[in-house]
Amino acid sequence: MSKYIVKRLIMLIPVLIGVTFLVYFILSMSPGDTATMIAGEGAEAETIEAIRKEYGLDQPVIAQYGKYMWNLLRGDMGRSYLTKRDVFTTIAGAFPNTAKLAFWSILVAVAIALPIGIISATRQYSMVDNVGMVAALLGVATPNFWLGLMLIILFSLKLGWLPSGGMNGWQSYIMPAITLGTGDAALITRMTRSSMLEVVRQDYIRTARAKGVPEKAVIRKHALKNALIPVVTVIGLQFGGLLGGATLTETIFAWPGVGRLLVDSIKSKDTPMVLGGVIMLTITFSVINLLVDILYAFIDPRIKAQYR
Amino acid sequence: MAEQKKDLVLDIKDLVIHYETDDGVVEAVNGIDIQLEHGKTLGLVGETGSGKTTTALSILRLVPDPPGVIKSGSIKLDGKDVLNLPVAELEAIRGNLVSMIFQDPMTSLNPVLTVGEQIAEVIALHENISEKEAQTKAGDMLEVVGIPRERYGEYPHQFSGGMKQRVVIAMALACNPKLLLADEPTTALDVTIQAQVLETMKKLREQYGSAMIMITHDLGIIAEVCDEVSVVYAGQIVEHGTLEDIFESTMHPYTEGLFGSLPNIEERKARLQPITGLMPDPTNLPKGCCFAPRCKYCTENCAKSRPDKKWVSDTHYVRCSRYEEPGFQIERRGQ
Amino acid sequence: MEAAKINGAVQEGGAVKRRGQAGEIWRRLKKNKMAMAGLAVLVLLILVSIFADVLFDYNEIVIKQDTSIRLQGPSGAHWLGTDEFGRDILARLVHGSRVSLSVGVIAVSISLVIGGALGAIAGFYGGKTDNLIMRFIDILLAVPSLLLSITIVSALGPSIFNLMLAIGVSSVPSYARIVRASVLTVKDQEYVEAARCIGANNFEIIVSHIIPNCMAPIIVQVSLKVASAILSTSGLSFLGLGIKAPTPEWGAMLSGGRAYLRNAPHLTLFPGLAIIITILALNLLGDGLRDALDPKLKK
Amino acid sequence: MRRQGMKRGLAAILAAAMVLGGCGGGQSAGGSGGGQQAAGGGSQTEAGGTAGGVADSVITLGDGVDIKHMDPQETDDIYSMFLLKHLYNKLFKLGENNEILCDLAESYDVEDELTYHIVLRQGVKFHDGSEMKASDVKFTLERAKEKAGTKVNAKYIDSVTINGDYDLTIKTTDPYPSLLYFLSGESMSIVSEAVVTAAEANGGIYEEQPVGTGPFKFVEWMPNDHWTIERFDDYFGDTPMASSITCRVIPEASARVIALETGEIDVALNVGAVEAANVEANSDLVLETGISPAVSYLGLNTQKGALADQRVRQAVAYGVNKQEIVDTILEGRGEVANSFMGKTIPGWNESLEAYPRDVEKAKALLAEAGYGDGLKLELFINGDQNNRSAQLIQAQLSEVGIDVEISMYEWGALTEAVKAGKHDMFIMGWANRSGDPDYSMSPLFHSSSIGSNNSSFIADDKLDEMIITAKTDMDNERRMQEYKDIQTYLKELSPWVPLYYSMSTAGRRADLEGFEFSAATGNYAGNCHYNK
Repeated sequence: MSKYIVKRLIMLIPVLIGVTFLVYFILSMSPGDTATMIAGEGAEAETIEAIRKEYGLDQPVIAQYGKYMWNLLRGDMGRSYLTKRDVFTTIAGAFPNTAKLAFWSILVAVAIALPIGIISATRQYSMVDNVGMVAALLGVATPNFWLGLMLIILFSLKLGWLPSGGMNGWQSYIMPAITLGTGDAALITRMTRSSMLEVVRQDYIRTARAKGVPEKAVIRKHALKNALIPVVTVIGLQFGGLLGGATLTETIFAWPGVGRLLVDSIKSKDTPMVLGGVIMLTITFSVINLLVDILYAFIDPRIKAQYR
Repeated sequence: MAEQKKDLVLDIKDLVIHYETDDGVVEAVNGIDIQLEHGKTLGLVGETGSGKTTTALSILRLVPDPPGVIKSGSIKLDGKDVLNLPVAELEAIRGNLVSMIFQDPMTSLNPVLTVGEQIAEVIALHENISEKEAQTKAGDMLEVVGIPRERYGEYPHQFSGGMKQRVVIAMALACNPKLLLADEPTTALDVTIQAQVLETMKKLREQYGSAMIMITHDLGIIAEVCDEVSVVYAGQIVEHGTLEDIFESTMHPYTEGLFGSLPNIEERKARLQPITGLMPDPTNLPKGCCFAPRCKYCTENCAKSRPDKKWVSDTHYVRCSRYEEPGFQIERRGQ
Repeated sequence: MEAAKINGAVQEGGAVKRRGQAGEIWRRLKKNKMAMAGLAVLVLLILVSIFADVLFDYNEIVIKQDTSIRLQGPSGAHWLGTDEFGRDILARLVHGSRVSLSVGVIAVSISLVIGGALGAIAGFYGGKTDNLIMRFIDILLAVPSLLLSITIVSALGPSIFNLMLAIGVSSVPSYARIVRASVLTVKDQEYVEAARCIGANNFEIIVSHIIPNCMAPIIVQVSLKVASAILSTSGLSFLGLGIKAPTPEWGAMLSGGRAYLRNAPHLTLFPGLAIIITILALNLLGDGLRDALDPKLKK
Repeated sequence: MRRQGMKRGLAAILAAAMVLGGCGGGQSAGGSGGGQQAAGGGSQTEAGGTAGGVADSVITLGDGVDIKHMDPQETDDIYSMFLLKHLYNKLFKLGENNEILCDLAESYDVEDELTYHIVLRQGVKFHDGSEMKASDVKFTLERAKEKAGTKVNAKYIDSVTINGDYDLTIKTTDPYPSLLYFLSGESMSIVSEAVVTAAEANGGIYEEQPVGTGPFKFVEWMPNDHWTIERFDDYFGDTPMASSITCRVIPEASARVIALETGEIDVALNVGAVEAANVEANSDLVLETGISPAVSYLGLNTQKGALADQRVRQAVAYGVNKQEIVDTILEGRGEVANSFMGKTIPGWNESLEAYPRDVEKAKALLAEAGYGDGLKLELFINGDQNNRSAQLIQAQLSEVGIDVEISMYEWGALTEAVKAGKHDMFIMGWANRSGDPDYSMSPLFHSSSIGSNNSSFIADDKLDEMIITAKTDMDNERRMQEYKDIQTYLKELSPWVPLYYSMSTAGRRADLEGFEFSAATGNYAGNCHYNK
């Protein structure tokens, strides 16, 4: 198992090189002159040229990339072009905020999705099924900023129960987590439903029933665990997505997460910050994927056997 | 007569089961009667799709619903009216009073639970003992079916097909059921394993004194384990009798056909005589005798109405209109 | 000769079977009330978008500004109210359906074709090819979709098609993964072996055996992704990467109304509802199709 | 009301300043300390009885955009400047009417065209306890010559000579009338030589622990969330009323106003035109507004296609209905721009009149130029608000016979495209925060600025000459007239259609006192407090 994990982590290295390379070149090709962007609105030509020199932007892109990678190898992610702050510190400051929100959001999503998915599957084509699926879909179809602002208007402005934004105490997690969680619930619900439908048709479910296992225990003990594998994949993917930050929701709720950071950096062509963010995203995705795979092994002994 | 049998573990009367699907109504079981005494073994023989498995599932009330609907009939299991039992009591019976061995051991075990857990579960459910004791007993059961108890914590994918079926058997017998339903328990296994598994089942059944319904299309297995035999065709029992009745004094043309499709080792000259044609479409059964279209003895009369039971002895009946004609006999009898 | 004949026969048989299957699927679908409701809504939407010009004149109503009646709520004259320029929201929604539906469909088609092809190739050939493609997919997945969109739109210039391309490319990875996973489960099945035995080539196998078997997860994904495609136009138009004004488009209407959310909520409410209804209809139909396509699931 | 109070306060301070030797030069209004402390002083006497309660005012603000820098010489954005204003002092500062006031300078005199003699205030402490001396000023000015953002103006500083701890002389390379304005900018805040040198040793940066002389010292900055500062007890001026100020970043304007309404924040900065109505509608809140120093304009590419013809440019100017834009885009919260520079900037030509909307005249001009049967122009824009303006202009110009195609760009792409001259027209804004009129002219209209900010590509010899003359004219009165003349000439050339002057807005709790709102020179929150 540990060998397997090491192997997976080693596979991350070429991906990281590829990603940084690709992003570096995309950024250098994307419109907008980096020096101009750093200099800010209304800067004069002289200023821009000074900045170009200062940041080494007059060098060829490949040389810039080489220098970046050399520094990265020594553990230096560089400084933001825009704020001159250390990239690693900045990302390390924002990431926990995003991670905490992602955790509660996925929890909301799972808390909505699993029960609806299971009930829908056990009562396929019933009223409960239809209503449940429509409800789950509403979550994904509702634009996040709209839901977010509506929640703020209702719970902060009208009722005064919750703070309108910021990251301050557990109350401030509620609305953003609901906004994000309802969006992710739909896919998890559908995956749970279809996976459950697949599993309850299996022979071993019939065996369990023939053994006299009560229906609830059949679902909980025999069906759910088997049905969870594709569901866990989806949850993992969505959690990974959430860890990449949710710009709109973060904007609405004034949440200091990586989504805003990354979008601001992209918009201002803050190459070191974008690269830092992308490296963080890549590592996050890979680790989440790995965790999901490890989780499989816990759920399904057959898979565990393959990880030798 | 059969109706007067005493001390029945299972009494099915006029069972009718339909599958009502979008594509039409599948008449899976059309008036089956089964009476089985304690400790006895009944063989249900017939082709795939003849309604054997549905009948067995109905005894556990596990016919998938929807689409399966039990239209009429009654099932009394050790005196209990299965079809009208509350769900909780039904669950108390399953795996306890009656248990079932399914056809494919590859898929009938839960892949994410250890075999031990799966056996212990049924014990814990039905016997008022602690978790620990249930585990111990599950280990005992494994040994009973010839699997070392050390393998308690292993998962189904670590077992071979025959071993899995042994686990299934251990699970089925764990609570000492009065009736064991075996649905083609050896079909999915290769021949040498088949014999071993069959041997185990036979031995254990005798040891536990359970009655058994053995569902199979293999007359050899019937000959080996059964006391009585019911031949099923298109959801009806076309011939029923003791093992001797069926083997020695075969009455129904379909039964004859079944024997005809067996290779005869003693008489290698004799060619196999397969039954021609296919089972009728279960959504559209013929009005008369269902076997008529494939029957070489068929007359115009046969297609008119469904034949009734004709008792030829205390233990033996047949559904064939031709026996209304005096002197009719099938070729096999003539040999 | 002989092989070709058999092959031909098989293909013929396949075609017949497929036609039969389509009828069968339709028959099953018809039984699903929710799916039929979804289909009805979609057909209605498509009709509305086709006859948009008959319903509302583009120059005289859709882009006609009248700032004296701006930000008015629903009324007899303007059923869904007016926007910040005094334009009729209903008319803009009706005309906007054209752009939005085609953005959704085309963007998803782009990602489905590219992602599906990559995934099928990766899964089918395995080994080095698989590794190469999937690492590329990993890389693509890590590049923020916004960055991709900005680059594509800016590099190729702002146009509707480039917008669709930008949205499409960013969801290539998810299709590649789904298709690859399905291919992996299907490719060693006996019927694929059988097809190979009678001389079907790889392409035929992919088209006639593997793709149909990936349909269920793909349909689920497609019906959800059309939704996010329409929604992402709103995000992109907020960044200045959207449809050129004054062409109406749901996403742009939604993001344009954001500033007025508190004071004139109808600016976002109605485009939001239009999107929600479309997405619901699409997903209900998608669910129904998935069930209808899966013979094991039939009642 | 508030202004009157301030003036009364000013008079008092002015008297004191005179005794100290005055903040000399021609600027008679240059009382040291300026308006803010005066206003604060007034409130403080009132609050004297309940000093304990007032002294502990913890104030929370909300703004839409985070700061970027805390190093003054790196700073170019208004959000960072707002923070800097509380942390630092400059040699000079601007009064409400853009007059030069002394800040860290106690007095100054212009010895000749190139020489400025400055006497510093004594006893000014940095936040680390050390005293601010002439060496720190020299260090700051020389640092400014190195830094990319300040270099452009600081290059005119030839030398800085220290005559004593509190006495220095600045020599400029050329006659440079903008110098005092430049030295009043937040980016010329005086930093501590010792602190900066220590921080920048070994390739480090001076950003994270800013040390100034201002009324507040830095506590923390959580990017994209908030920054916090607390009262500096050794501040040389009057003690600020607020003991601690936190500014939260709340990007969404409506969420910011809601936070103000629920009382989560005391002041919402930059609430914007649409949300301003919600502030006004709430009796617990007060809306502060003032015309901002920025001008929004429709830029015309004077070197491309039809727009190279001055008549076509004028036709566009006649075709655009600026009032409709003000009413729609700004919800009426703003004014039609009559000229090419902000109306708060000295030298603004108040008598200039914008081209009136005149469809017939526009059509006639187009016909005269040979575009009677229509003209197609591309309009490059960025952002939500300019997209709206563009749609209005599109509809308005279509009545004139000009078919406008709107191309929306992401900001980086827009600046690049516009610099390259790919556009026919574009919409942008120009905010002159220096207070010196040259910053509204040279970068935008001098031919040497083509390729950077002269995106109308106007290259007119007469104009160039006028701009250079005004830029170097040391006679203030004559200089202002020269700028007015430039604006009149610009109207004729029409490289732009000036669109509007928007309102700066801020909402505050109605019972919050001491918030000093200034659209022209930036807000000051140091004296915010509640009475009980």
